[in-house]
Amino acid sequence: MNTAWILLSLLIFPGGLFLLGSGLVYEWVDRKLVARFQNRIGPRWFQPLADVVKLLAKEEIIPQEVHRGLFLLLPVLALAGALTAALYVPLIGFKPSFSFPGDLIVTLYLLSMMSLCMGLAGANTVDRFSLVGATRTLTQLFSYEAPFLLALLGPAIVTGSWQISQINAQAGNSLWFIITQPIGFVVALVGLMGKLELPPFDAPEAETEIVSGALTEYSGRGLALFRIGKDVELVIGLTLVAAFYLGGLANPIEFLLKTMGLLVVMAGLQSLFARLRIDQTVGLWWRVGALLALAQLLVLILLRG
Amino acid sequence: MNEVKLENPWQQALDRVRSWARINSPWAIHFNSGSCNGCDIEILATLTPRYDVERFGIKLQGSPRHADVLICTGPVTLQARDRLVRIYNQMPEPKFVIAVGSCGLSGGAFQGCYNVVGSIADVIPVDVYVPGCPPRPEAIIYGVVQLLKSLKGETPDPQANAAGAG
Amino acid sequence: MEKQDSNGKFIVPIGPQHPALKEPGHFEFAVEGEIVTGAAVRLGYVHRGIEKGAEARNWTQNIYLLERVCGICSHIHATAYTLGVEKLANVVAPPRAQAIRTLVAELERIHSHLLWLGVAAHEGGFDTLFMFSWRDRETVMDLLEMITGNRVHYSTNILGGVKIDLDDEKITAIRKGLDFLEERTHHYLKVINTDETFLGRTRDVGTMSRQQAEELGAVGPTARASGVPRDLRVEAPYAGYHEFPVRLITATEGDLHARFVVRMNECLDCYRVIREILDRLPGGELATRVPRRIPEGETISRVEAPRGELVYFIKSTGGDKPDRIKVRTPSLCNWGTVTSVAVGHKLADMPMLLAGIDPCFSCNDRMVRVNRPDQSQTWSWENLRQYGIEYYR
Amino acid sequence: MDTEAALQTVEQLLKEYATEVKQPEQNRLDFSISVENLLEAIKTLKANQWGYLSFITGLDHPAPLTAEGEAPTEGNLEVLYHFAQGAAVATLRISLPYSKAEVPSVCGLIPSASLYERELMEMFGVNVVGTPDPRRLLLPDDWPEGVYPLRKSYQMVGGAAEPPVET
Repeated sequence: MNTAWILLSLLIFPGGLFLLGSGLVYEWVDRKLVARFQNRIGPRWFQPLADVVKLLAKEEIIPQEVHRGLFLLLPVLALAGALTAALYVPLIGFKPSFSFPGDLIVTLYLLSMMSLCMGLAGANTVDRFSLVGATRTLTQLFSYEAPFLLALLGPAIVTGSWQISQINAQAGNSLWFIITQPIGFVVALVGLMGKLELPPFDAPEAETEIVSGALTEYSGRGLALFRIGKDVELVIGLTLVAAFYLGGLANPIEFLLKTMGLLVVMAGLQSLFARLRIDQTVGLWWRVGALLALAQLLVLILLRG
Repeated sequence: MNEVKLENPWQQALDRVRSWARINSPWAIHFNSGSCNGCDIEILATLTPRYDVERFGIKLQGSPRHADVLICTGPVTLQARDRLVRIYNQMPEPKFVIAVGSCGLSGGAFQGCYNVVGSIADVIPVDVYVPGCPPRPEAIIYGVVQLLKSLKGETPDPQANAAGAG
Repeated sequence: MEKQDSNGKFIVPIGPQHPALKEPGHFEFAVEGEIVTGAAVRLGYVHRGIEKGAEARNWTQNIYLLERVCGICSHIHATAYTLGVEKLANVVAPPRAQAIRTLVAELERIHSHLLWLGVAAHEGGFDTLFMFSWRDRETVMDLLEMITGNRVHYSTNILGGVKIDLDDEKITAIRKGLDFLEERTHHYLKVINTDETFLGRTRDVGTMSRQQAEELGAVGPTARASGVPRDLRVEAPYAGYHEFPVRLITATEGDLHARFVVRMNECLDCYRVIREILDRLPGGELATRVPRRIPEGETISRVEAPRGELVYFIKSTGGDKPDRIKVRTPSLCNWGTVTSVAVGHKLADMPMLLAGIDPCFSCNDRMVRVNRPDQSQTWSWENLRQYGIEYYR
Repeated sequence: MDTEAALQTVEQLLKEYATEVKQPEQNRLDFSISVENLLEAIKTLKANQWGYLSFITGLDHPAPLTAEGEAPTEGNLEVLYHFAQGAAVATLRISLPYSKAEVPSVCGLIPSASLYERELMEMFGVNVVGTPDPRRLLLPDDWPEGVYPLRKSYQMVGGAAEPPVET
């Protein structure tokens, strides 16, 4: 593979621009669905784009007490992590641009960059709301990155591979894993929602308690980058779950149908529940989710062995 | 937005994109500087299904750092004045202010009161006034629309806006 | 901003500008991790000076002023005031006026409770419930607008009676609205009683025993949720409540959830009372004459606002202006409950706990000094007029 | 009726402390009480579980204008403690001269009185001795000391743009 091709895939397709675009579309679908569930009309289709462009064009205020370098670097790092992760997943149902044995682990680490950066960004400022938000973000990281990982391990163990493209292919050839591993699917979906801090797991940015959590002090570009980062993660997360549990992604139509289907379910969950307190969030996972997911993993390993 | 006229067509295009985005994504922050609640409840009502301002991309934000439009209600009381100024200063440029309700316009019934500084315009520059005691949610939305209209064209002038011209 | 106070505690301020509070008020919660270890309140961000202002206006003008103590429970303020002045002047408003006052008061209670349900749900991050309850609240707002011509400040009361009347068309519309609302309220009651995440956020949060509630001076639904049988509409009926008695609704748990249940059940009772009023609406005059000068004397007028006991102390020296008007609003009594109950709870519970008492800041920080309109700046009136012309073109 | 019985009870309870008992309205009794007896009277009410503290009102009675040659009289403040039991209201009236505007705090007996007492202090300049939280409640921090807006002598200062304090 030559350098030009690498650059192209990194900057335009499937990474970079294309991913940004699809991230915005997915965000719009999500917001629109939630609005519809709430009996509202909801935003127009270009809303996320307008939001992001507007934020980019706004003044960026850097609070005096923060470490300037970190303050500027963290949003970039978060977005970069998310974009890089896109190279290893079967976006649009195409084969991942890059693939090597064990890329599943790398991808998951890259996806965690986002939460880490947000936590750090909150801890970097001296605003009280940001600090509380940072602690909550990191707490949530420990309770929801783990289950997401565990839930994705299920299909990996069954197929005997740690390579996303292989699992994807395998998933397409066998019975959908959602049927054989329903718990894993639910945990993966809930884990994804927790990861993205969507309601009801939005305690880290609970508007009514701590304003906007870790990002309270961010304005303009920094905020825009974090938002895009989140959108990109949403797409990648949905892609991963769809590829693993919904019978793999082999072509663009499948990709669209499956990820959008998942999004509808997620939007429904978002509008159905009241926000969980951070202790409830953690408790729910470690008391219920973790045990179930581990039990399922154990069964899978025993059955295979 | 007192921006310099740009000669370069590329810059002109960029500028158009920028103002398009601004017009379509006004995030608001709400501050009550001493009102009776009537206006505040009506502002909140604009978020709800019957009025649903998210249609226009208007979102109520919690942090002043994220907001473009400060929607302010009530006469400014002595205690709220500093807060109001602080919130205004915390907002990143470009920023706009909408004064909602009769009290915000002129101090209303509370003019001259010992604990009241006066209208919102006495404390921070205001772009759009929405009269009423309290204004209906429709009127508040109309006020925001007037602001957006003025962004499309010439420099917003508080007086022209107050006259509903925009 | 100072991160820590002198004692090294980590202080989280809520307000005066804070997304959880649509109104200003300032709370400081000292926290350790997520646990609240102390709480303090500072009011006055919407302190205007109504009590002083009332001394400068005549008896009739004060109705207008006192309605603007609060934009949520404006009618009940005017009712308390007019009832008090009528008592001083030794006149009694005709039965039809009393019935209409009661009707509007009950409609206002419904609007206030639904509003509160939405706000409290929003504080708990349950935005769907917020949206739905506010959508249904619009039905009450429509009814109130139809009856009184205004969505917020109804201006129903005049000294000696009311200035609006009901006809058959309006009565039919009210009945229709009530049917819809009743069905929705049953639905909400089901939601708050069965939704697991919602129960998780409300059950055993901010629990206040009956003894505590009495000691801290809680009033209204907050007290009733702790089992304090205190409702002035029952204990000391005023206006039309002799004719149309209400039920006393209490709960025993004393937690946030109980406050939800009490308020929703109260709504259900409101529907019943309103229907009864519509069934047996007395005929006759709408108002009697009240002299311009009110005889010397002092009176206490106590009514049950949506948030609890509202007390007006009115003193007249025989002039055309009151000598002293003291307003004791229900929210003020309930503050004490927040600051003492907060300790030991999670920070995340604070907004809901605050919302739980249905605080109303403008109620607390009343006092307006009113000036004559000719002192206002000319340009703003000019522009106001221009705006009005453009607006209605 | 209930209300009458309640009023009779409270009259029995407070008679010994009161210098004067009046019935301004059907459901109300006014007891004029000296400052020294205030806490005792409230203790009695509390011990017999009669009512709850509904609110505290302050009243200002400035000295009447005196004719030349007459000795000027001193104005006084009144503090009214309203206790309610159902529809019955018992009011404890305490008259205070300007020179010694002091009442003991009742917070020891009734914790919820704290907010009313804070309001009384800043609005009327009544010194509430021993109130647990003497900080300002409603007025701004930079409000001048010794200016009490609800006293009759307080005159409104300036127009809207002119707050009474320099900032």
